[in-house]
Amino acid sequence: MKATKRKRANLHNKTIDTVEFRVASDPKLLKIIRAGITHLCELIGFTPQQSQQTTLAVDEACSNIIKYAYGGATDKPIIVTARLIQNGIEIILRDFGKKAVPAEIKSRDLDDLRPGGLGVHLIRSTMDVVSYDTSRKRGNELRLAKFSAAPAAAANSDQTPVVPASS
Amino acid sequence: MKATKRKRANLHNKTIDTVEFRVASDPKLLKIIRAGITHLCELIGFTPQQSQQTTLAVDEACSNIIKYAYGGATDKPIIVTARLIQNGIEIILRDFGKKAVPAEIKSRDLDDLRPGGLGVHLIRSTMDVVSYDTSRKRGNELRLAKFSAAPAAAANSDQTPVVPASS
Amino acid sequence: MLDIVTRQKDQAVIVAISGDVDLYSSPEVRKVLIGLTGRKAPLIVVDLRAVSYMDSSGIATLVEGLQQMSKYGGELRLFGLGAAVREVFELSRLDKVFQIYDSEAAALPDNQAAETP
Amino acid sequence: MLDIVTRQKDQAVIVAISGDVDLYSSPEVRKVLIGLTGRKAPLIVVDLRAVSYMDSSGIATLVEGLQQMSKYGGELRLFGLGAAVREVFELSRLDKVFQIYDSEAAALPDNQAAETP
Ligand SMILES: Nc1ncnc2c1ncn2[C@@H]1O[C@H](COP(=O)(O)OP(=O)(O)O)[C@@H](O)[C@H]1O
Ligand SMILES: Nc1ncnc2c1ncn2[C@@H]1O[C@H](COP(=O)(O)OP(=O)(O)O)[C@@H](O)[C@H]1O
Repeated sequence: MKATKRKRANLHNKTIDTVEFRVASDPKLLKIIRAGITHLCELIGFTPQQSQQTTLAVDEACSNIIKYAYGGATDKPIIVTARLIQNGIEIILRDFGKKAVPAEIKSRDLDDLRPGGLGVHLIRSTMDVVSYDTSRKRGNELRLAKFSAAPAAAANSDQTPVVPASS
Repeated sequence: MKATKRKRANLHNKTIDTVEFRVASDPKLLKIIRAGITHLCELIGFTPQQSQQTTLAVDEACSNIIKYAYGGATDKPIIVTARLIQNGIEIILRDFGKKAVPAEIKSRDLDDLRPGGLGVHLIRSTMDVVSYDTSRKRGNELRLAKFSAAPAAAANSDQTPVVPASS
Repeated sequence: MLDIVTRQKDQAVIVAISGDVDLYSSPEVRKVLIGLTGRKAPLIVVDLRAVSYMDSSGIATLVEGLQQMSKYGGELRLFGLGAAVREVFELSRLDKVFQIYDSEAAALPDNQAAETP
Repeated sequence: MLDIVTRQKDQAVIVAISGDVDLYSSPEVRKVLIGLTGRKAPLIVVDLRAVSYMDSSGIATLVEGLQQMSKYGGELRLFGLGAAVREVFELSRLDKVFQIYDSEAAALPDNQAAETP
């Protein structure tokens, strides 16, 4: 409760350092989240592979919220908050649906070939931090983070345009 | 105050029908908003031109918030809320910065050629509704809307894949 | 958003997909594959050149197609995987389970025969 | 994000821009144009083929370049405007103020001479 209050005051009065997407739990909106996450990853200098992996993990996590927390309902809130951290990106996914049973959050054995059962595996194999929190009063919170090997490049454009000496 | 409360309750408990972007007033984040708005316009069946015009207007409006409401500060909140309406899209832009002087919100005379002074003109010439509200307790709210000529196509995919009769 | 074009080419049915294959669009891919496996198409070649994004729901759809086809001895082949799509297959350890080719020519049986006369 | 390549071609300097030109990136375009007009480049040809988005800040930057050049009798030409970029010029009623060409060849003076010998 206190955390929520502090956050709102922060939002209206002071500075913000996050990008937040609040969307309905509708599969057709996943592309919006993906586009935003990909752009943020590019801004911090992630390689294309790092960007793709991060985007994949967030998309899989949102898909699972839609499928499991909301049982396929398309009009429930999903809040995706991304923060550019020291050498990477942190992404919090918040839902207000059915609580996950932590022990059940796991993909199938990869050798047991069948459709499905890969999302959690993809999230865990692409992100450096994957932390499910079902202790909130309502719903679930998933924290993901990915770090670049080297500290991420500063988010400023310092491309030096090539200007030849001209007559 | 009441409106805010109602909105929050709505968000956590019930259904949502909007897509909300909460970003810092940093020009490098404009691309995220553009990508999201473009995708929403495509979802409701806007033509490429209608999508581009809507995206342009939202980008110009955000740029003006950064420049005028926040005087160039890059860490202040901008909230862009898009709602898919009956036959188009409605977009609310909210800032918590310096209040605009309504009489001053206008572009230069188009014949008076000089750099700048075109953003408001582009917003007004591309959108069907442009409504600045500076009466909020803090900051400004800009409401934009654009309608498709015909009622927008349902946001469902009903492309019929072409499957030939096969042997 | 997603565009699927299916055409017959000799013994093969080529399914060309354009766009992102995700939780929203993979049911459309599934419909097409189910239609084809339902009438026991002997060879389905999926053209993924224009797919810039695929998630686990797309993979699941292809795994389902593969399993349906193996029941009647049909073959599912893929080609044109971009880096992002290929990686999802690799992360899922399915890059060795699917028959993945570099080009349509390589994926079609006629050309294979031509290459090894 | 934004990529700018500037090269000399006979009398012209060709500035090829790739990416979105908006409030974030237009200062980079401005730097290049200011550099060129500062040393009175007689002909600047801006290649916009790879610009998929331009807003009023990009337009403002080009208007500034145009005005700088007119002071010393230089010429600014544009080519390769996509539909979205062209529309921003039209909405701003600048499509008649700028010299806009369809291709690099058409924008370069040599070829113009060749076309009207
Ligand atoms: N957000 C979530 N909430 C509740 N359960 C989840 C969530 N994400 C994953 N799970 C559980 O983990 C299992 C594996 O998920 P996943 O690997 O994504 O494959 P699939 O969704 O195809 O089953 C799911 O079947 C589900 O039981
Ligand atoms: N969000 C805003 N808040 C306050 N003033 C604004 C806002 N948007 C526009 N204006 C005013 O309208 C004028 C015209 O804006 P615009 O057409 O975008 O061109 P420019 O920003 O280049 O001056 C600005 O100079 C400013 O005075």
